[in-house]
Amino acid sequence: MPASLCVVSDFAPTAAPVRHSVHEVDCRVKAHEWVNGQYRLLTLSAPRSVLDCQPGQFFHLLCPQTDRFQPYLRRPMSIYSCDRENGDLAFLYKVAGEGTGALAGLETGNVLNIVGPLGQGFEIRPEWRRPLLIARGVGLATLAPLAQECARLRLPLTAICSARSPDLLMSTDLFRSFGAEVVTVTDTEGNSDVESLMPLIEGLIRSRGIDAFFTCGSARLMRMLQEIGARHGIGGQVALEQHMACGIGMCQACVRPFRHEDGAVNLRVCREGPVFDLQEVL
Amino acid sequence: MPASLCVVSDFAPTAAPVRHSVHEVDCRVKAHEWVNGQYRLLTLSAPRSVLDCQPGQFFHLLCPQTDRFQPYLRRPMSIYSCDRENGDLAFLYKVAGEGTGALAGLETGNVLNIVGPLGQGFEIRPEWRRPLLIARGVGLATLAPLAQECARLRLPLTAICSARSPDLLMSTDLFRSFGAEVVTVTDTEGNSDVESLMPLIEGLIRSRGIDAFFTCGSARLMRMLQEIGARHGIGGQVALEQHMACGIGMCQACVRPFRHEDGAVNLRVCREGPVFDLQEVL
Amino acid sequence: MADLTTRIGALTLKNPIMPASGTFSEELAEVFDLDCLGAHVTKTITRGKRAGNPVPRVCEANGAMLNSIGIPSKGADWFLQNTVPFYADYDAPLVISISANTADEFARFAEEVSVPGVAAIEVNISCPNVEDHGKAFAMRPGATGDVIRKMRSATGLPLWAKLSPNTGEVVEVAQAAEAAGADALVTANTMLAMAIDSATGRVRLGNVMGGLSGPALKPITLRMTYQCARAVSIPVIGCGGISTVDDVLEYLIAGARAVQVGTATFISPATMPRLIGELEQELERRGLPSVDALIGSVDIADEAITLAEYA
Amino acid sequence: MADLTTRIGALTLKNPIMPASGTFSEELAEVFDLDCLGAHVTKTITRGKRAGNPVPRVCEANGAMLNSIGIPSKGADWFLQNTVPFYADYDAPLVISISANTADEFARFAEEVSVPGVAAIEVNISCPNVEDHGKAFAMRPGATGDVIRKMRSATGLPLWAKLSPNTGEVVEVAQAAEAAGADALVTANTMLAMAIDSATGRVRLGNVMGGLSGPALKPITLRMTYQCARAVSIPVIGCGGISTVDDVLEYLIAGARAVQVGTATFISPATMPRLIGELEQELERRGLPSVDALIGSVDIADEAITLAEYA
Ligand SMILES: Cc1cc2nc3c(=O)[nH]c(=O)nc-3n(C[C@H](O)[C@H](O)[C@H](O)COP(=O)(O)OP(=O)(O)OC[C@H]3O[C@@H](n4cnc5c(N)ncnc54)[C@H](O)[C@@H]3O)c2cc1C
Ligand SMILES: Cc1cc2nc3c(=O)[nH]c(=O)nc-3n(C[C@H](O)[C@H](O)[C@H](O)COP(=O)(O)OP(=O)(O)OC[C@H]3O[C@@H](n4cnc5c(N)ncnc54)[C@H](O)[C@@H]3O)c2cc1C
Ligand SMILES: Cc1cc2nc3c(=O)[nH]c(=O)nc-3n(C[C@H](O)[C@H](O)[C@H](O)COP(=O)(O)O)c2cc1C
Ligand SMILES: Cc1cc2nc3c(=O)[nH]c(=O)nc-3n(C[C@H](O)[C@H](O)[C@H](O)COP(=O)(O)O)c2cc1C
Ligand code: FES
Ligand code: FES
Repeated sequence: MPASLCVVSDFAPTAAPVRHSVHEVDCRVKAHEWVNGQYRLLTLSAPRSVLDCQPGQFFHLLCPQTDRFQPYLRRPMSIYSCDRENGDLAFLYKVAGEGTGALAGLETGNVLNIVGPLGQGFEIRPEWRRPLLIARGVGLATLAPLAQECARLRLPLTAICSARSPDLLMSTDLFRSFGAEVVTVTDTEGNSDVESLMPLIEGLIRSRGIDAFFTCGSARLMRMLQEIGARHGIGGQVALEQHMACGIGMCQACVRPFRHEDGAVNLRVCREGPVFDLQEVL
Repeated sequence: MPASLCVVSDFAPTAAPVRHSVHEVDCRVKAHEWVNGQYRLLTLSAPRSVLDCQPGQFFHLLCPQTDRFQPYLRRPMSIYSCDRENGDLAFLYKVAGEGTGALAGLETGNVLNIVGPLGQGFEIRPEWRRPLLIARGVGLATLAPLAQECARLRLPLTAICSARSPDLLMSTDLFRSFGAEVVTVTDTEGNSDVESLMPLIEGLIRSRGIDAFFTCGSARLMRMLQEIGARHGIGGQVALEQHMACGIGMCQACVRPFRHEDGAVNLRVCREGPVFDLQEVL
Repeated sequence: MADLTTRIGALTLKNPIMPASGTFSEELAEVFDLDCLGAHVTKTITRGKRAGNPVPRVCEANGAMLNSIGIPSKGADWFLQNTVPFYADYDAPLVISISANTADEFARFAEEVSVPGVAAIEVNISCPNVEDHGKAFAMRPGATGDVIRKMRSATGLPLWAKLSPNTGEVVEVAQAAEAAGADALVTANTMLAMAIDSATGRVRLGNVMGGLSGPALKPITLRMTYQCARAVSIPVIGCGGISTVDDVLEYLIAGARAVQVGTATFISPATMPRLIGELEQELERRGLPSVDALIGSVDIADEAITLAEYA
Repeated sequence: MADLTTRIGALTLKNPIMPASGTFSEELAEVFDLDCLGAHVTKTITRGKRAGNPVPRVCEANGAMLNSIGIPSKGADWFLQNTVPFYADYDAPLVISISANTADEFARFAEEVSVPGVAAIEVNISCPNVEDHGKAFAMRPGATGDVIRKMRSATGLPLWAKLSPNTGEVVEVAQAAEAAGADALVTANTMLAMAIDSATGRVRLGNVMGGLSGPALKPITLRMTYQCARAVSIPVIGCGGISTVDDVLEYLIAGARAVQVGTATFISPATMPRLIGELEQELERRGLPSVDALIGSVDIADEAITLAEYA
């Protein structure tokens, strides 16, 4: 893991959106490096105006036009870390298609236009004293700042990091640096499936007294946690993804159905989310 | 004038198009410099296949996509010089809009895709022994290789170079290096209008025995030469421009009307031109 | 300082820049002061509640966006109790976009939303007419005239008919809307389009087909704006692919009295205030006293070079 | 090796890649061997000589091209004496595109060009019908059916009806062409569009309006191809904005039996041979035995996440 994955993070303590709280700003690329064969860490110098942000919130990135890639819509990316002191804002992303392909071409000193901070971040409820975080793939990026937040709140944290293979595990050192107990599971080792994780988590509930789940990056893991949570009466939150256009709440592109007092309701991932109550996701 | 404007030029002696004579090739940028505040000289390393070209022919350039400029169609550019020995192909162009704006961003080592050589170049008829060349603005780029051709054929050449102001005069040293007698006229000096040029040219006809005109870059100068030529029975050629799409002769975008035995006919600038008989232009 | 005001029938807008329906909502107030806009235009609402289309609802294709959002709607009551009061804090006139299944429903709904705080009604006739095999009203002059006529007798508010680029008879539709009493036209809505993921063979929109918007649409809707502005005498509001001040100028020059900005707000949320500033600068740079001086100034003078007929 | 052949009615093409009318001519033989193509399609010709439209005839707009070339034509005689013999040297079937002012003229002209060396006639019905106030034939099912029916009884050659995206009734037009005896459809021609130079206020095309082509058109013509392929049982040939092998795949998956490449040839003259090679590679990569295996394979399966109705 490159040293820069352990950047200092510094999140604002409140989450409520205020007037003119969303900004479109040009940021200079401070560093941009490969974390492994698929993921890149992009660190921007960002103005103070956008650094009042929360773990779980995201920015909407205007990926550049290149000779090879011409993305049109913005691309949503979770905050990987935010350092108000140094004016650093970082994203950890997987090079997937047109937009992230264009992003990957950015060099130190180039300019990237971003809009944010957007959406509702994680909320660690006062009654949650012993959180468990389970992240897979891209979800590791989204959950990383939560580890820091737990450290700030002096909450002991356990983090299960899942990936296809050991070389694709990321942020584990970062989690450890925030004092988290880290458990890694991978497909190649054969311990990342639901059957293996169930007893592991049940064990952690018993041994550590886990009372909250946070997850991101896998529908399968989310369903599993819903089930375990329901059985043990353990609450939690999940960060979701959906194709977006505006990112601000105007277009209704990004809806998903959620459990609601009288049936179901469509909520906007960009606005009411991306972080939702674990049990409300349908 | 930068030294590189005096590049060696080396044109093939025949002009007739043959099968598979047009190529689409990627070229590396060898040099790219400002000649003055408006014009840039772009030198490419080009493969042998496209270097069998004639003065007056042109290439169709696929200007790059950038964050600022997204040209779509290709842009036609006259050959400014062609050096088969070193594999150099150069264009002298004015930064005008979307396409040339994008072109101007190319750096040494970048790749540019070009199609060509295209169109019919200049033909110096055997009976023409004392040519006069009159170029203005961009026309200086198109006529430059003709000076070299005259040198190769050991024809004494007079070149009148016209521009808005003295700093925009280009290629005069190049013309001189090929042994041409150079006369410069500019708007700021007030000697570039038709009224001033008419007596100058009449004088050259008398003193030098001018028997052929070559021109490019100004409709006003072309009309003037048609008139003088008709009066003195002096023939000549003109290189014309027209908005193009295909550049190869397929789309009929680039037509202009020409005098024809029985009336008028539309000819394609990209195919029957860009060089036409001076007196046939309507 | 150049005069940016423009008149759309009885309404005077302080500038010709307003949002396009479905690309604007209260949330944009977090980005800039919404009162800088010429008008506020809401997402289309229906009388009853609707869920909208399946996801994915958006995708992109060659510098354009495709959407099949549909018309998710929380219904008229929610709208009147929440959205209309929100905009009451602003001076900019509120234009509400409505849709319905039949001409009579359109009329009843228009009456219902003719409440204080609403300055005009935009009639989204690109939705299926259940009385014409689901063909959109805006596809035919007859159906368009019918909707506008019935709405005209149901409300005193200005009616803006929003046309569709999918029709083959846009001029006839425009004239039918005018004849039936429309106060203005909006040209235009999105163009029906489709995209497939060639790697998986899957359609990219949950609803299979959806509307094309963004820069790729501009040459088509600009053409419609030009055609309609010449064919009617009510104001035409241009819409389609506007993201730069040059785009705004093109529409005004083509004959639009105002413009709507849609997808560009997704790409850059502060596009509209930027365009207002740039338009003012541009008028001053050109020494023009007002937006009016530009409107309809298109020059279609014959070219210097006329081509020869073949002999 | 994957089988690239495709059948368009009675004709078997060795691959599904051919040029679009007006974007191809003898001159392209200087770039590559034209015999690699599935077919040759000529620029539309008229019986008499025509000059075409005033210049400028082309401009560009946001990754698209606008053209108002018109149909300059050297007339039937010149064509039969020069163009048809040129293509006789090639094995690829020659498809000639024709246009006329009335259905009867179309029929007479079809008869005249039904000569040895011509494999099929593409009917460019996007031109104005002088008997219908200059409205293009392809705008209406009735006019389209009329043209095809009269041509059908005038020639034994396969007739390909080239549809227009400007109509609001493309499915009805497609069905009318099929019912009248068309052997195939081409979807589609260019979309009517316009561009203005905002700096000068001048229209960018000598003819004021012109046809939009290139990548920006693809989502629209792909949608038409999909709609038509489902609505008729004759082969549909996709056309509009194709420049990459992914574009070709999208059209085939949507239901096209072959595709035409237009503007892309202007951007890169060797586009068609490149696409043929890449298509073959792609079929092999996917382990597909033939082009047929792709055609119409679009997956419109419902999404995993179905949205909630508002309670
Ligand atoms: C709130 C949020 C936070 C995210 N945070 C991260 C992160 O920290 N790191 C990371 O690597 N990825 C993250 N993603 C996913 C990331 O947005 C997509 O991987 C990215 O948009 C893919 O773009 P592309 O052009 O490379 O891929 P393409 O497949 O070419 O994208 C095509 C279109 O689909 C959309 N799309 C594709 N995949 C997704 C997806 N998973 N979610 C939403 N839209 C998608 C794109 O935005 C684009 O509009 C996040 C997504 C959301 C919604
Ligand atoms: C045969 C030929 C040779 C040429 N040689 C040279 C040369 O050596 N040096 C040079 O500086 N210029 C030359 N030109 C002109 C050059 O092609 C244009 O200046 C250039 O295309 C402008 O592109 P742009 O995108 O920067 O300008 P824009 O104005 O943005 O161009 C818009 C469109 O108009 C077309 N266009 C604009 N001006 C012209 C023009 N004068 N002729 C043809 N099309 C035009 C462009 O190709 C483009 O499609 C030549 C033109 C032709 C036809
Ligand atoms: C996501 C989205 C939702 C839209 N919803 C509506 C709508 O509800 N009603 C309507 O009349 N037009 C709707 N439109 C069309 C826009 O108002 C506008 O006509 C179109 O997008 C063209 O403008 P643009 O290219 O600037 O986006 C919608 C467009 C988009 C992109
Ligand atoms: C310059 C030009 C000329 C064209 N001429 C004709 C024509 O004569 N007849 C015709 O049916 N279509 C003509 N077309 C339309 C094309 O055949 C094709 O339908 C359209 O360009 C869409 O395909 P593309 O996006 O691949 O270019 C022309 C298109 C262009 C760009
Ligand atoms: S992305 Fe537009 S509402 Fe969520
Ligand atoms: S540019 Fe196509 S024929 Fe000349």
